[in-house]
Amino acid sequence: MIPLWMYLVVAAGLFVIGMFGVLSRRNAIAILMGIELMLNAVNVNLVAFWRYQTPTKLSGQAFAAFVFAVAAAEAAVGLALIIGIYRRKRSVIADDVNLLKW
Amino acid sequence: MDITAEAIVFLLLSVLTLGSALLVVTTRNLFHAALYLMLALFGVAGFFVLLAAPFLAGFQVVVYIGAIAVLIILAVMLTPSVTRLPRIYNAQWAVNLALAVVFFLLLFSVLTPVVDDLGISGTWGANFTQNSPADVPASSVSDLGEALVDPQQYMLPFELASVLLMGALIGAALLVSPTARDDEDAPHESGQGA
Amino acid sequence: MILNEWVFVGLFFLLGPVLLVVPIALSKWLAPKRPTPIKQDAYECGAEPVGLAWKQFRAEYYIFALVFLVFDVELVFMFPWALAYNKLGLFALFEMVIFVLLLVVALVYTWRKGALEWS
Amino acid sequence: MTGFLQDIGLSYELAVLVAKALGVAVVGAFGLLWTLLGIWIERKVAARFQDRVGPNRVGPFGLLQSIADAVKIILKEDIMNRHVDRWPYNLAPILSTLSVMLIWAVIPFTAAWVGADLNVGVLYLVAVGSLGTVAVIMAGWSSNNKYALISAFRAVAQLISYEVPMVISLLVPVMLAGSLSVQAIVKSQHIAYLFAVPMTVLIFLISGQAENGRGPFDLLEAESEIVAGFHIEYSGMKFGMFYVGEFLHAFTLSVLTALLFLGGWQGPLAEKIIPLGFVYLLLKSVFVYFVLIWVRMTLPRVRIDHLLNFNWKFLVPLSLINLLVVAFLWKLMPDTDQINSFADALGPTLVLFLANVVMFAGVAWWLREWARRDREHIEARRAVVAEPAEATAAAGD
Repeated sequence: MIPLWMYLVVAAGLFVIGMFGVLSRRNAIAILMGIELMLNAVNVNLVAFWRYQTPTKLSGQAFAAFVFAVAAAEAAVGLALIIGIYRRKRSVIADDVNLLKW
Repeated sequence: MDITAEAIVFLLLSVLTLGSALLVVTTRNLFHAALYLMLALFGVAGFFVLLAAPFLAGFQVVVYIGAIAVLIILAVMLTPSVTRLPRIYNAQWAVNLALAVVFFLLLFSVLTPVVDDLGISGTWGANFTQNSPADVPASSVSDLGEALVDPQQYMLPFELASVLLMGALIGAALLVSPTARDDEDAPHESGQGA
Repeated sequence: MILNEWVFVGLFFLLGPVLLVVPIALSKWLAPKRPTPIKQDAYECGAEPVGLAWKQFRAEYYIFALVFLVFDVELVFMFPWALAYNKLGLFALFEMVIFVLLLVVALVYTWRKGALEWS
Repeated sequence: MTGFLQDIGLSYELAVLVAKALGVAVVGAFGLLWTLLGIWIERKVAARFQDRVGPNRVGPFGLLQSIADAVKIILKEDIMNRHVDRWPYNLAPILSTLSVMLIWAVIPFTAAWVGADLNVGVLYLVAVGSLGTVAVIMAGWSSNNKYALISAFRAVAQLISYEVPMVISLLVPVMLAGSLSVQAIVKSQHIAYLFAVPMTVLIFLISGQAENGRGPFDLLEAESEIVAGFHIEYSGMKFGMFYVGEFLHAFTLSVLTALLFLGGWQGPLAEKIIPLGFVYLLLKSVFVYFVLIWVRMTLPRVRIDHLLNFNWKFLVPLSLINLLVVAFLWKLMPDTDQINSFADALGPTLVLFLANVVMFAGVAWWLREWARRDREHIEARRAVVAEPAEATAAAGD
């Protein structure tokens, strides 16, 4: 069988890749994609821990299910914001949206 | 770990997921990046199957690939002038890369038994040494259904999820609906931007 | 082994594309290939295409995708409910009524806001 | 099968694997070959609807026409637009057909023949089906053609919109059977669910037809407006793949309807003589297929705003109400969790059937009222427009 830590390492890899994407990409949509990767890494972790440590309690799976709901809400609002910004500024570069910056 | 069929599948899925995740953050063409994102998400669904959570695998494909990724592709199509940016990374990308690598190594050393095996430190690793999972009850799929709507367990989060999604839909619809556009604020020159 | 049923599905994912690639490969091997510049233009009913197609489109389509996303997640949450429904009390029904009502409120709001109109 | 493979010297695991791979090949090839027959059936039936004879040259009754077409299409030149986005462009036709073919992995053909009896079968159907949307978007975008792109956007609007009522109506058999496994749903139908929940079947068929992009809902292709839509830039076998995928999808929809609502392989003696179940399933599916062709041949194409209005303002609310009404009645009736025979199923089926009749009547009444108000509204507006016109005409004299 596959030891638990292998799943955790894969999840860590996914998280770190997503994190790099979020921190480094200029395009806001690409940043959102990175966030999705990070959320997925978290889900892999949740399910792996559920499977290896408490398979009789369903908390891991249930939390993963709620992560889906949160991810959907986040994607809906995030992308709507990006489209709204694009309409006004004709740009989806995150650095261009600096109205509140000083 | 001996080479079992499961191990091979796990390895393939890891390569698929991490490889396409890397392509997501490195591909210039955002449409391709979105397709790679789908592939990565699909790999994660494979992990869920491997972890005996088929329900979540179904959730994953329906919600992430069928809906979120489609929404992302649509957003890419609606903002096409930026599919081929001259620079895809911001100024701090090298620092971020270093940060990411360091963070990954840190996590790796904590999560795996490697450090402990080397005898460097006895307390550093987190000791996730469960090698074989316990059996999952056969009814786990319908148990999840009961748990989600059971007032003793996850009923409140279940309803809150509905409230959250309602809020998200209302907010997002307000942001993109045609009536939300006030034209006097819009920039007069059209072709500015990247 | 709990994964046993999934082996078949996994094999389907691997072998299914092979079945489909075979005719395409066969066609690649058998069919003639005589490309000319005009043949390789985008087809626009005979008119010469102006520019590429990758232009900006209207956001109307986006709202439907948005409503769909939210509905999709909620539907996925209804699957466990429907599955366990026989084992649950009447309470589960009220719970789902509230769940659906919240959803309908959002739908009606979007509707009243005019976002569901195709202009 | 497995025993034979072990005899010729394979280990148990490998034998299982090979047997399953053969199963995949059989099921997949059956799906594809059935398409050839399905196309013939569809063309014959369509011809009859249009007072024609249909294919009748190649083979007896034109039965081999589809094979001739297949050979022809393989020999056609594959013309590719210079500006296409190669990878997605080539993958899209495969993904499009694959998304339908994968559904066949969980279909129980008889009491004993089932590829994979997943305990999340129905969710799997939904998940795999949603890959089809992705294929359409990939094709539309990567073709780099304006018609294709318009079609891709329409596809997003149409396919994903109609997925909502379809999934809601899928929830009803899941709820009645208390299981997500397709085989379990078939087995729980001591009386076909069609009689208990006709409204759900209707919603499922309408939204399924729209998901398939045929019938009155063929806006994705709309040859008279956007000249075949998302697959405009495809030719040769790649176009053929989309074509096969569409036909397979239509038939798969019929099979799913037969399984989830018409009792699948169930019929007299089907439990005893296993292959008989397969015949029953095929007969039921072909019947549903005929109905779908009938609808397709009868109704004109709808406009996109009507299509979306119909979905979001009528079908989705209706399917939600339908789901809650069925759930409510199901909970009110005693012992619905232990239905093990025809006699047990009779009472609940009758109650649900009556409820459905009431619902149908209500919907019919509401639609009448709506149509009346709409007509009055239009007439009132026409009167307002007509009067000033007459006035100016009088002034001009």
